[in-house]
Order: sequence, then C-alpha cells, then structure tokens
Amino acid sequence: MEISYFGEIAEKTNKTSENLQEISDVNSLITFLKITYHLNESDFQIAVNHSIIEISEEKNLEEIDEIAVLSAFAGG
Amino acid sequence: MEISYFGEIAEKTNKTSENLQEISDVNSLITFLKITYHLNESDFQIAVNHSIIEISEEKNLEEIDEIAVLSAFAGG
Amino acid sequence: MHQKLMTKKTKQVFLQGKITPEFIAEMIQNHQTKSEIGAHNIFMGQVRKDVIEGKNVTALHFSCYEEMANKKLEIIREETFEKYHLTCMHIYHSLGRINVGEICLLVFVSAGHRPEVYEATEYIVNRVKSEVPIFGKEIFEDESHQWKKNI
Amino acid sequence: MHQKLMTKKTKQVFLQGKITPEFIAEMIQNHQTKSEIGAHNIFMGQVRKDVIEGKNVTALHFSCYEEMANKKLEIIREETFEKYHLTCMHIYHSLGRINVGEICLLVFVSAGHRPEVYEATEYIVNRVKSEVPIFGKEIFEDESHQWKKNI
Repeated sequence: MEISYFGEIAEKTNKTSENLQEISDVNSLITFLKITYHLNESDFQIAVNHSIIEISEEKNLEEIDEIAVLSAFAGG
Repeated sequence: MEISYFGEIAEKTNKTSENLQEISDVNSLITFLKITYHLNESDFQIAVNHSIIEISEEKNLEEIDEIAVLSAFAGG
Repeated sequence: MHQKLMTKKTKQVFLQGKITPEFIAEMIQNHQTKSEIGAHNIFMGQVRKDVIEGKNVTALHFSCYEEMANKKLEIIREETFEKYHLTCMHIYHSLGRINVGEICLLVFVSAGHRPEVYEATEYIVNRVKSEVPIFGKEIFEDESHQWKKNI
Repeated sequence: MHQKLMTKKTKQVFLQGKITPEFIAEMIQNHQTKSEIGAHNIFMGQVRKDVIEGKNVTALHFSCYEEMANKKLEIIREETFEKYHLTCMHIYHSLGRINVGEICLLVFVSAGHRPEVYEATEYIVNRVKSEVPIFGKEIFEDESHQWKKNI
C-alpha cells in the first residue's frame, strides 16, 4: 500500500512516499509511524481518500485507498 | 450671509451659492427655501460650519458661519 | 486645536475620474516594503448597470462639498484607527462621470494580522456612505438623470 | 455525481511564486465588463517579517497536497456560493518561496451589492487556512527554518 508524506512529515521521514505491505488498518499505520520515525500523534493527520480521519478511528485500509500523512496546515 | 447649495439642491435652485441679507436663523432659511424654490424639508439637509444640524433646531446664524444646503448623500 | 489642524497633512481622497486597476496595483506595490503587514483588505465600489423604470444606468456623476467632506473623512480616519488595530488605511473616491463597470470607491486597509481588517473595511465604507457629503446622479442612456440617495 | 465532477472545470488556485500587483490589476480589469457587479472585496495575505526567538523570518516556503487541496477548495467554493449572494469568487495561493512583503494568498469576491462581501471574504479565508492541506516553512536569515502551523 502506497503512503504519501507531506510538509514536515516528509521532512521527518525524509521521503515523499513509500510502499508498505504490512499495514492493514489505521492503528497499525500509526504504530509504524511512531516506531519508525519517532512521530507523536499530535504531529500528524491522516487523510484517507482526501478526507482527514479521526486518529482514534478503527478503520481498515484497502490497497485502493489513497493514504497521506500530513503535518499541520499553514495556508494563507 | 453666503449660502452654498450642493447636489440636487444646486440643480433646483439653479445656483451654487447666493448672498441673503435677511436670514438670521435656521427657521427663516427653511422658510426661504420652501417659498422660493418649492423645496420640501425632506429634500434637504443644512450644514453649519461643516456639521449637519437638526432641521427642527432653533439656531441663530451669524455672518461668519459657513452655511450649506445639501441633498441626500450618495457616496460609494 | 486650530494649530494642530493647520499643520496636519490632509490625505487626498477625491480623484477626478475613475479609479484604475493600475492605480490599485501601485498602492499594493507601495505596501510591499512594509514588512510588519500580514493582511490587506480592499473594498471597491463599481458602477452597476441598474435598471430604473425601464431605463439603464450608464454612468454615475459625483460631486462633493469638499471642505466638509475632508473634515468628515479625517474624523472617520481617526476613529477607525482608535477602534481597530491597523497599520494603515487609504480611502479614495471619484468625482465626475464614472461609467458602468468602472470603480468609484476604494477603501484599503492593512494590519499585522487579519482578524479586524474585514470589519474595519465595512465600518469605513458605511461611514463614508452615510456621513460624507458626496452627491451622485444616475445618468441614463438618453442622458436624462436621477439623483441617487444612500439610505 | 461522478459525471458531474468529471465535466466540471476545476479552477486553478495554486500558482508558483508570489502573487504580483499586476496579476491583481488584471483580475480587477477583467471584472469591469460585468455590469451587474456593484461591490468587490479582496483579501491579500502578505508575508510578514515575524521575529521568532530572535531570528527574523525572511520568507515562507509553501507546498501542498494538491489533489486533496483542490477537492477541498471546490467544496469551499460551492458552500460559499450557497451561503452568500455572490456574482463571482476567486482564490489564489502561492507555492514555493515567497519573500517578506510579497503576497501569497488572494481571495477576491464580487457581488451586486456590498452587505455580504466582507463576511464572505472572511469565511473563505478562514476555511482555506483551516481545511486546505497547504504546508509552510518559515525561512530565517541564516536559511534555517521552522514549520508554520495555523491554529
């Protein structure tokens, strides 16, 4: 499954995307981000198919989903 | 005493100013405007030294005062 | 007091003819050296093709009682700065004939942060419309006219 | 629904680099043929020289998640038109490095009459800031940076 990184998250992961086979739900993605990149939950937002989801949400992720990890918005 | 006319009032009086010797207070000015130019009180405002006064005000006018008769504002 | 009025520079508000897009661009450009500004808000009044009793408005013709108008505008300027946290404000109003589609009023407000700029702009526009002795005729296609009244 | 989305023309919001005064003048010019318009309101975000822990900000660097951003902007556009009586609205946001004093956000709203333009502008600016995935770094004089966060 393809995961995209944006803003400060792309800086911290040092990549703009990567392919992760083992991730099947939001919780496992969060755990992966914490362990691999030392991110805190307050540092990021997760968008599934262009909608921000609640970090607490128990949600399965499908291969077809467009998944992105975003830092805080700073437009304007 | 010099009276200036602006906007629609200048159109109705067909002049931008005139000198009136007999006017000594606001009431006599109003009476003059009604009789001479057939103006209604709802058609005009009177400014004395750049401030709009209440038409009902009993107020003496001095030779030194700057007196203007104005139609409705339409800026913007 | 009189001394103060005499020495204070009165800002030019009235311009003969329309306010051009180039004039507005130049104002924006002139504010780019002010590094403390984070937000600008600009209101522009444009002459609308109103239809009154079947006749199309083609232009507005403005005149003003300039001495009183400048005095009122100075008061509006001072009271706006007292009420809102602004870095600067500019007001321009056209005199003479302004055709449909052309701009006749410009209110330009700048501040460090955005929260108050919208309300400050509205406040200034409303006061200019209700308190400043500016007179306007709506000119129709057949060159007849009707005097405009702000409510 | 999908059909509708496919055929609808998405408006270009993101521009590489600063928004110039000339670009804004051209937009104003382009609205002068719309004779039903009586009021325009423009908000501009300008890059401010903030001082953070003793270091001066010299520029902001913007990036975005463009696909999601355009979808959110389309929703904001539709909901703004539902909520306010506007003739047209335009939103532009810069990407890349924008120096202090330069303009990075433009919201341009036009209507027949003025009452709603101020609030509509504020509504759009607030939603762009809080809902659109745009990311920004504050670049300091020594080229170090810090990520900007809208509250």
